[in-house]
Parts: sequence; C-alpha cells; structure tokens
Amino acid sequence: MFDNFPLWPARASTASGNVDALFIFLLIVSGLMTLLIFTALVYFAARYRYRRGVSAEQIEGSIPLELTWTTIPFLVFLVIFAWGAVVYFKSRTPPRDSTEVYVVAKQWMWKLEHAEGQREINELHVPVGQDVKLIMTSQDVIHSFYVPAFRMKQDVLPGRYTMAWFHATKAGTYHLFCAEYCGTQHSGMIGAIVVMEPAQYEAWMSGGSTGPLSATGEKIFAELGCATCHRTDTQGRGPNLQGVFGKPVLLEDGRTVTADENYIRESILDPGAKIVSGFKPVMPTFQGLVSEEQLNALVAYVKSLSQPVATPTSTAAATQQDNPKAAGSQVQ
Amino acid sequence: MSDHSKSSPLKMYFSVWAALLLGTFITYKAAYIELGRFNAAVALIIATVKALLVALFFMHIKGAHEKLLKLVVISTVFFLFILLFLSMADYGTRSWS
Amino acid sequence: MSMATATIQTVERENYLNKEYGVGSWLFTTDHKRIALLYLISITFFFFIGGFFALLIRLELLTPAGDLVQADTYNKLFTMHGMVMVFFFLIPSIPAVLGNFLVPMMIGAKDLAFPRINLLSWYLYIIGGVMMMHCVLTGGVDTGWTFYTPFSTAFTNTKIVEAGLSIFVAGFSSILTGLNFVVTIHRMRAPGMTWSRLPLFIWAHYATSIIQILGTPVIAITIVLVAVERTLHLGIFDPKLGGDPLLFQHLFWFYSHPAVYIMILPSMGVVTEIIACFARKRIFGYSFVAFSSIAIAVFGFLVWAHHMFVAGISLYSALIFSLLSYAVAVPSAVKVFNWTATLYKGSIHYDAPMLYAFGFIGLFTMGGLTGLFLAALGIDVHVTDTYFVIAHFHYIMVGGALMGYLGGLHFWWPKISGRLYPESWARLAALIVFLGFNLTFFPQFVLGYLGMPRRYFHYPQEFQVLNVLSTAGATVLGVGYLLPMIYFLWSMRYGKPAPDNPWNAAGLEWMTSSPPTTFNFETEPVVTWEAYNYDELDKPRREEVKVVG
Amino acid sequence: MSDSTLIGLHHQEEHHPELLHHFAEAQQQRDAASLGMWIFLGTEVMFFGGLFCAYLIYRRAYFGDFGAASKSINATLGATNTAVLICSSLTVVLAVWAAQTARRSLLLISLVITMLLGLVFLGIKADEYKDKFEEHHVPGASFSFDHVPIPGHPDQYANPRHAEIFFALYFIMTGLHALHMIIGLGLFAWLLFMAWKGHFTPEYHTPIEIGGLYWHFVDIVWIYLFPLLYLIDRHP
Ligand code: HEA
Ligand code: HEA
Ligand code: HEC
Ligand code: CUA
Ligand SMILES: [Cu+2]
Repeated sequence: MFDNFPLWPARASTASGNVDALFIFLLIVSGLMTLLIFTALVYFAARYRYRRGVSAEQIEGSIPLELTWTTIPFLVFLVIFAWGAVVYFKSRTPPRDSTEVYVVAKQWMWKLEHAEGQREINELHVPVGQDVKLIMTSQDVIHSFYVPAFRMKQDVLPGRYTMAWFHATKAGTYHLFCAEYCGTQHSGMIGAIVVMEPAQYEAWMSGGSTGPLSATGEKIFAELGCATCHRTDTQGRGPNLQGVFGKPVLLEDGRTVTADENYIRESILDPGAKIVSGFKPVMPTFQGLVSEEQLNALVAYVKSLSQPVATPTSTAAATQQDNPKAAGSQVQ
Repeated sequence: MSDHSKSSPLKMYFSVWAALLLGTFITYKAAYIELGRFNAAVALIIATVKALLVALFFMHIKGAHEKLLKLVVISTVFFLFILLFLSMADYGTRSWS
Repeated sequence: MSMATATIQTVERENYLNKEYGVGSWLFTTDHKRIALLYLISITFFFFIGGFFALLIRLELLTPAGDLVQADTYNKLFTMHGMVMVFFFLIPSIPAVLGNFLVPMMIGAKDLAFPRINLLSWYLYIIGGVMMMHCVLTGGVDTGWTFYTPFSTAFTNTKIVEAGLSIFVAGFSSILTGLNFVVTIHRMRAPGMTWSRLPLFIWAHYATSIIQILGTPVIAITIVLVAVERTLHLGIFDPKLGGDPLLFQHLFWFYSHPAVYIMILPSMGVVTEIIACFARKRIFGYSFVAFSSIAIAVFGFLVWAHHMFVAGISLYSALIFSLLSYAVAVPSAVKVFNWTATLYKGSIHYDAPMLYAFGFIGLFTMGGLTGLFLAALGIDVHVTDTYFVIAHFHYIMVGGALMGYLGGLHFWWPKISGRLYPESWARLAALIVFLGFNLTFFPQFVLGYLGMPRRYFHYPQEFQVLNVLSTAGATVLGVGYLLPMIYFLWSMRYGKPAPDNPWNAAGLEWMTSSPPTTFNFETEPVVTWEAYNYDELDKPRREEVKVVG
Repeated sequence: MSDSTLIGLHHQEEHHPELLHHFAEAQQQRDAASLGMWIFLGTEVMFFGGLFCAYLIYRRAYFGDFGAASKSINATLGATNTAVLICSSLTVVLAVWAAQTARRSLLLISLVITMLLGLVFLGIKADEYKDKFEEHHVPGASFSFDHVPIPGHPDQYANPRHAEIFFALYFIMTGLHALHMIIGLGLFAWLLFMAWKGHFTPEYHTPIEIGGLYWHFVDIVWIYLFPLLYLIDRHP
C-alpha cells in the first residue's frame, strides 16, 4: 500500500467490498450520463454550428421529453439511494458479539483500550476475521475515526459515545486518520491499524495487559462507592445492575429507554436525567470525578454484568431475549 | 394595501384587542391547571390564535387585495416548520438526551 | 458570432458612467448599475485574496511534509480561503454584480425598488469585508469555514467573534439584495412583461432571493449564539456544559446547504441567457427551466443534514436526508437536459461567453453527479471529509458557478462598459481555465477515494503524485484568471466602442444604449413579445437593427 | 400598474413629493414598500426561528430543568407585559387608521401612547432582569441554581447546567426581542416627528403602515415567547 501512485485504496474489510461495489455502480451510471451529455453537447455543437443563411429552428419544448428526463433520473436516484442506505445500515449495525475496543480521542492522539485491558496509543492491533466494535468518545473537540482501507468513518464526539465497527479481512498495516478538523495538529492525529493473523494476534494479546477492562471497572466501582448502593441483591438504594445492559428500562416518568452505552454513561454523569422507575433520585453525579478512561472501564464493567459467560445455551437465550431493536439503535 | 372603505373598522379593532387580552388571560390561568402534556399544547394553540388575529386584522392580511402577502406569510411559516421539524426529527429518533 | 461593427460615435452619448464624475458620485450613488460596478471591484478584490490563499494551500501541498508554512498558518489559510471565497466572493458574485446591473433592465424598470437599500447593501458588504480583512491581517481564524463547535466556541484562540460578525454583517447585505430583487420583480415589471415572458435569468434570481431571505437569518442567529457562547462561556453548543455540538451543525447547514444554491442558481440563469443567444433559440422547455429554479430553492432547504451523515445524527434522519438530497438533484438534471436540448437545431456560435457556458454545463454535470455519490449514505461514510468532497464542490463552485460568472461578465461586458473585449484572448483564457481547472481538481477525486482527508497540511507519501498534479493545475488556473482581469481593464480604455446590441441578443437590456443611461430607458418599454424571440431577431436582421434610445 | 403607463409622461408633473423617481405611481411605491416589509418580517421570523429551534430541542431534552428554571421567573410580570404589548398593538392600528382618515390629533396621540406602552414594557423587562441578576440566574461565572426542585418531583433537584441553558436562551430571546422593541421605539419617534410635521395624508402614510407592521410583528414574537419561557410546567 505504500506504492507511490495508487489509484484504488486497499481493501481490507467486509465493508470495503460493499462500498466499492456501489461506488463502481455509480461510476458506471454517472460515466454513462456524462458520456451521454458530453456526446450530445459536442455533436450538437458541431452539427448545428452557425452557417450563413441557415437559421435556427425554434422548438418550444416537449412535455413527454420533460417527463422522461424527470422520471428516469429520479428512478435511478431511488436505486442509488436504496443501495446506499443498505450499505450504510450494515456499516452502522455492529454484530452482537464483537470484541470491543474503547476509543478516547483527544487533541491530538488516539487512546485505545481493548476490552481485555491492552492499552495502545495511535495504534490498534486487531485480528483478521473478527468483528470489532469501537465505542468512542472525545475528551475535547470533535474528531473522526477514519480507516480508508476499511471504508469506515465515524465522528467522535465529546460528551457521548458514538460507535463503529469493522471486520478486517486482510492482514497488514493501514492508515488511521482523524478526518474531522480538530485544531493545529489535525493532520498529525494519525495512526495505524495493524491487522494480524489470529495466531500472531494471540501472541500480541498475551503481553502487556493490566487485566480486562471490566476488572478495572470493578475496582473503580468499589473505590467510588458505587457498590454501596448498587448491590447484587434487591436491598440496595439503587437498582441491581446485573443484567441491566441491553435491556429496556422503565423510567419514573413512564418512558422506556434501552440501556445502551450512552445510557450507562449518562446514568453516571447525569443521574437525574433519567430516573429508574421505583427509585429515588439520590444517586450523586460523578461528573468531573471520573476521567473518560475510568468511565469506559465502568461502562465495560456494567456491561460485563450482563454477559453470563457461562454455558453457550444461556448466551443464546440472552440473545433471544434482547430487544431486537436494541442492537441496531445502539449506534448513534 | 389600505382599502379606503368608508365604514369604520374601529369596532373590529377593539374586539380583536379584547380577544387578545382574553387569550392572554386564559393562557396565564391555564398554565396553573394540571393538564399533563396538554399544558404546552393549550398554550401554543392560544398563542397561534392570537398571532393569527394580529396578523389577519391588525396587519390587514385579511383585507389585503393581493394573494401575494398571504403567500409570503405562508411560505415563511412553511420554512420555519421545516427548520423545526427536520431538526427535531433527528433528536426525536436518537437516544441522546 | 461576428460583433457587428459599431457606428463610430463622435459625440459620446450621456450614460450612467459619464453622467457624473468624482468619488462622491460613486460612493453615494443609488444607481443600480453604478452599485453593480462598486460590487464588481470589491468582489474581484476578494476573489484574488481568496485565490492567493488557494495558491499558498496548493504550494504547501506540493510535498507531503509540512514545510512551507506552520500547521496553524495552514489551518488559517484554508479557513480564510473558504470564508472569503464563499461569503465575500461567490455568494455575492452574480447577484450583486450581474443581478444588480441586469435585473431592473431585463424587466424594464428604471431601478431596483429600493435604491438606497441597495447602496446600504454594498456598504454592509464593505463593512463586513473590512472586518474580514482586519481579521485576516491580525491573525485570522483557524476553524475551517464551517466553524464547528465546540472547537470554535471553547478551544481555538483565534478571532472567531470578529470573523463571525463580519459574516453576520455581510449576511445582511445578502438578505437586503434578495429582498430588493423580489420586490423589484414583483412590483416593477414593465407593462407587458408577464411572468412567462421573464428572462430565465430573472427566474433564477427570484429563486436565489428566496434562499437569501429565508436562509441567511438562520446563520446570522447561529453566529450570534456562537459569539455569545464564546464570550460568556455559555453551554448552548458545548457538551461540557450540557449543550449539543450537533445543534450547531444543524443550524449551520440549514443555511449553508441552501447557500450552495445561492451560488449556483444565478450562474444557471446566466448560462441560460448565453445559450439562448449563441444558439439563436428559444430555451427548450422554458417553464420547466423556470420552475426547476424554484424547485431547487425549495427542496434545497430539505437536505441540509447530508453534511452530517457520520456526525452522529440518528440513522432514521440520515435516511430522510439522503432521500431528499436525491429529490433536489432532479430539477438540476432537468436543467442540464433542457440546455442540451436547446442546442438541437440551433445555429451555434462559439464566442467566449458560449465557451464558458459549455464549460459550465460539463463541469457542473460532473460536480453534480459526484454530489450523488456523496448523497449515497454508504459512500459518504468513506469519502466525507476527504478530497472527494473538496473536488465535488470545486467542480460545482469553480467549474460551475465561477465559469458562469465569467461567461456572464464577458457576455454583458459591452453593455456594462460600452467597450468590446478582445475576443481571441477571451477564448484563449476560457480554454486555459478549463484545462487548468480539470488538472487541479480531477486528481482530487482520486485522492479522496484513496482516503486523503481534507484540511491536512501534511500527508502520507503515496498521495504526492496526485497532489503535484493538482498544484500544477492551480498555477495554470491562476494564469487563466489573471488574463480576463487584464484584458477587461485594457478594454475599458482601448477596446472598440460597443454597439448597443453586439450579440444581436434578445432581452430588454439590449434595447437600450451601451452603456445605458441612468434610468436605463429613454422611454418606458412596453413588452409585446415572448422571451428569447430569436426567430424574430434573426429575420429582419439585414434590414434594420432596432435601437431604442 | 397597466393603465398608469399610458399616462406615463405627464404623471411626472403631478408627482407627490414623496414619490421616488423610479416609480411610475404612488400605488406602485406603496405596494413595493409593504411587500418589502413583509419579506423583511419573513427574514425576522427565520432569525428568531433558529432560537426557537434551539429552545425546542433543549426543552425536550431537559424538560424538568427547564420547568424549574421557568418557574423562577415572574409569570405575572410576563402576563402584564403581554397585555401591555397587545394594547400597544391596538394603538398602532389606531394610528394607521387615523392617518388613513386624516385624524391628525388621534394619530399623534396614538403614536405617543404606543411609545409610552413600549417604554412600560421595557421597564417591566428591566425589572425582571434585575431580579434575575440578584438571584444569580444570569448565566456566567456567578450563576447559581442549586437545590431547586423540579416541578412535580419535589425530591429531585434541577441540574444547574441545564437550567443555565434555559437562562441563556431566556436572555438571548428576550434580549433580542427587547432590542427589536428599542429599534421600534426609534422608528416610532421618527414617525411621530413626521406626523407632527404633518407629512402624512390619506394619500401618503406608507411609513406609518410599514412601521405598524414591524410593531405588530414584535408583538407576535412576544405572544410566543410568553408561554414558552414563562409558563413551562407552572401547575402545582
Ligand atoms: C454551488 C455549490 C454546490 C452545489 C450546487 C451542490 C450540489 C449538490 N451537492 Fe454539494 N457541496 C457543496 C457545494 C455544492 N453542492 C459544498 C461547498 C460542500 C462541502 C461543504 C464543506 O463541507 O465544506 C458540499 C458537500 C456535499 C455533501 C456532503 C459531503 C460530505 O461532507 O460528506 C453532499 C452529500 O450529499 C452533497 C451533495 C450534493 C448534491 C446531491 C447536489 C445536487 O444539487 C447536484 C445536482 C446535479 C446533478 C445531479 C447533475 C446533473 C444531473 C444529471 C445530468 C442527471 C442525470 C443523472 C443520472 C440519471 C444519474 N454535497
Ligand atoms: C467559491 C468558492 C471557492 C473557489 C473559487 C475556490 C478556488 C480554489 N480552491 Fe478552494 N475551497 C473553497 C471554496 C473555493 N475555492 C472552500 C469553501 C473550501 C473549504 C475550506 C475549509 O475546509 O474550511 C476550499 C478548500 C480548498 C482546498 C482544500 C484545503 C484543505 O482542505 O486542506 C484546496 C486545496 O487544493 C483548494 C484549492 C482551490 C484552488 C486551487 C482554487 C482555484 O480555483 C483558485 C484560483 C485562483 C487563483 C489562483 C487566483 C489568481 C490570482 C493570482 C495568481 C494573483 C496572486 C494574488 C495576489 C496578487 C493577491 N480549496
Ligand atoms: C447514593 C447511592 C448511589 C451511588 C453511590 C451510586 N448510585 Fe447508581 N443509582 C442509584 C439510584 C438510586 C439509581 C436509580 C435512579 C436513577 O436512575 O438515578 C441509580 C442508577 C444507576 C444506573 C442505571 C441503572 C438502571 O437500572 O437503569 C447505573 C448504570 C448506575 N446507577 C451506575 C452507578 C455507578 C457506576 C456508580 C459509581 C460510580 C453509582 N451508580 C453510584 C444510586 C447510587
Ligand atoms: Cu482529531 Cu482531527
Ligand atoms: Cu449540501
């Protein structure tokens, strides 16, 4: 990929093919359209150039023609739209059991943390053939996580999570760019995605972990005293957090929301915003008391409480219970 | 736009004025009655009626001898609604709060 | 077409240019034609400022390393380039220069409805421009022309408030121009000038004005919010304080998407006039071309969030906005087809304005079609914020709108200045612009799909070849733009005096003297013919050239 | 418009002094002016529209906090001010009518009362601002909104950051409205001066009509601001 004059970007994820296919389709359609119009222009220009004594023939217009060139483009447009929408939906809907990587963007670097606990800066190691979901937030301004080889891009916003996912198909090292302008070193906020064969990846994974992120989260959970209210029985002042994640939560004001990452995040930073039905709004805000990394760990921990890593059957059951919409609407 | 009709419009002006004051009073009082989510609806409906009264009678949209002014008003409101509606469409369908 | 040789005028007739002399007679004029010239001068100034920034951008991008300027300087360069080009060049360009000059003449009026407000618009524009230049000279702004929050409100330490206010003021200039046009078109048409007889240039300006009137105030209030938030540290857009940065983007694009149609619609109007004249034909499907302008203006308000597909909006609204974006492309397609059909069985001349019009159709089509790529959700994810977008909009704004503007300047130059420009130089310039343009911006499509992000001041090695091509193209383009500037100036002194209707074109503006008198027409015209009556014009050609005034 | 052109030339002689050179006749000039004003009001609607958009979005997101914040402003003053503005709209419409029917003293009196009512409005507004200032409800460094219960949820406090957004919008919206009032007062002072000089006749009183349109528009904006800002979740 470091050739000097490439004309097509590397293709290294399942999404690449989808995007390329649509792109090629569009190239053909608009190529034909351009050809048609240019040919007509050139032909008319040459054929009907001014000649002494020959004057133009006045034509008012033609309703059938107008209708034709209104409807046909419109129909073509609808096809493009629908196809584009399908590709988009796929790229926005992470498969359910992807490995998760937490991304914190800041001026001007990427901090990445694997659910297993490995931390990286400006570099992300992932295995071939695995769904990887990115849960991203920013510490300051808007950034954008862009991997051209994966045809994947998602803005990273301060104050909330945005998600993206990919499924790498080819080992190699690919560009990671920040695609949303974020200040002085915007163009320096780049990095590399290292896609590895599973075996190598295992080897890489075995080094340098401080334990899974959810374990870090559990520690923070205890340190911050969350556990005093959120107990594993029903006696706590706060709701039992076991199995909350991914489920619909009934709120005090009658609304129901899905407990996704953004909901957990909000529950910690702005507990008053959504009160769980049957509870009092006594939870203090942790705004300013936890860093983005700690927050990610807490979220990972709360999520881990809903993943009974027990038998395969129970996983399947849990999956079935899931609100089918939940997975789709997680990506905001 | 002035139609120099001889009949005095004063009566109309004063009744519109009274209606506007009444509307204000009702809005004010209704706000203190528990209507659930209809509180906002009531307030906005009354406000719209009042705005219409002002526009139609005080600003003489009603008597205007031209459709054009009505068109200006309607299209403005239309574009305002596009702004409000399409941006709310985003907020209403994402789970940000 | 041959420029009919002018009857040599021994005594110069009184016209709007020589009626009065002195700086005061220009700075306090309420004559729409003089105001148009004031705009022409000031807008040209800003074009070259913006172009100068563009050249520096391209020079920096010649090599992958960030070597010519500092990172911060580069960021300011593209910001100021974008802001100057959009708000101080392209948005006012055609409406304020050609529109101002021609709208009253084309409908047979003596002036715009509110001449003093027209002058006020120019002063507002100048005040905004001076503020912008002051801002540039004292450090500039580094947010990109989109000044996204929270970067603009809480992080950058450059002169956001001042730049914002300059755009605010210039925005009011734009609003007042639009207002003036709408009222003029409704109220000041000459007897017999019915809506279906209006030149399509007028329809285009009418549609443009709708956007200026209803869109611009939204960016004005957005700027106020940004300024207030920045100075008082409020949290309307800043998530740290509970705000939502995407709200800013919604409000910004609610104006700035329709604004792109402020830039292209007038140009479409110009091109329509040129094509009719140089093909000697009625426009094919007059009413479809007319109404497609209105349709573009209206639909243009429905698509703004296609700039936000990866910004974090909801999936569902992304779908709506994508679909609506395709709806707005339909009327543009209608126009392209009608222009092409107009050529059919025409009698086509290749004077410089027509060359620009051909350039416009071709490049606008390419730019528009790549807009379809961007509106396709799945593709936008990959190419948004890359050079693909840069190429898309330069194709439309430079290849399209700017070409149209230049074409229009050439077309009406005899009327404006009373002089003919040198035709062969003009054709040469058109050719240079066309070639230079494609060399500059075509490689950027490839760069974009390869994944080169925009607003990058250094970039990976493998993108260099394409960037070198682009920079080379920009220098050619620069020459292409300097040429007209030079020969227009030259022609003002040395050009042959222009006859009243050098192109034998239809339209009221050609039925008065070149340059026109202060009140445009000596007697009030009464229109009894349809628009683009080229058949009538071409028939009695040899017998008598009808000149009014 | 059409028959005027037949008499195009000698029309010039009987020009009303206020008829500008580029108009054929007075009616055309009047129509242009009123259309211009209406379009300008369209611009104004969109200008406030951006604010209403921001307001709606945050009110939906932070309903309780907005309710608490709204409750802290004085609804009675707000209602009084609404009534004041409505009365001023009446006097404006009377002024227009007086100008149309050549009732000079009614015209002058109406204009004066309109301006007085405008001043009363601004005075009440200033008083409200003063209260907010003293209560530290002005967004900024000294802002505080701690331990204010959310209406209907006595055990829950409003989030001060969200209440601050309400107050930011409150001050910007009412502030811009007040600015429009001030501009309106300037406009009316000029109208009063012209009326006093006897410039307006039944044939020529476009400025009064145009100024009136502007004043009514400012009134309409307030008609919406009042319930939206003062009356969120008032009921006990
Ligand atoms: C004058 C300016 C102008 C014009 C007219 C347009 C016109 C269009 N634009 Fe463009 N656009 C910009 C200026 C303009 N744009 C700018 C400045 C930006 C970037 C801003 C920034 O981020 O800084 C941008 C960005 C932009 C984006 C966002 C990209 C991104 O940041 O991710 C999108 C996405 O949908 C888009 C789409 C379109 C579409 C669909 C049209 C349509 O209106 C085009 C319609 C025309 C045609 C389609 C061609 C003619 C049609 C035919 C010949 C029909 C036949 C075709 C078929 C049957 C296939 N534009
Ligand atoms: C009307 C609008 C307009 C016009 C006409 C242009 C014209 C040009 N633009 Fe611009 N451009 C924008 C609007 C426009 N642009 C916008 C909105 C952006 C986005 C900004 C952002 O990201 O925020 C942008 C961004 C942009 C970029 C991307 C920067 C980046 O993302 O990092 C580039 C890069 O090549 C570029 C290049 C050019 C070039 C080569 C021209 C050429 O066509 C210019 C040719 C003109 C000349 C070369 C001038 C000739 C003058 C001389 C030779 C005389 C020398 C000067 C003096 C004596 C003072 N533009
Ligand atoms: C003083 C007691 C208290 C403490 C300490 C506390 N919470 Fe809570 N929490 C509650 C209560 C009560 C609720 C339910 C009401 C609500 O939604 O605010 C809640 C709700 C939640 C929810 C939403 C649960 C659901 O069922 O939807 C999450 C997630 C949560 N808390 C996480 C945490 C974390 C993480 C911490 C520590 C950093 C913490 N809480 C500390 C009392 C507490
Ligand atoms: Cu981070 Cu650009
Ligand atoms: Cu757009």
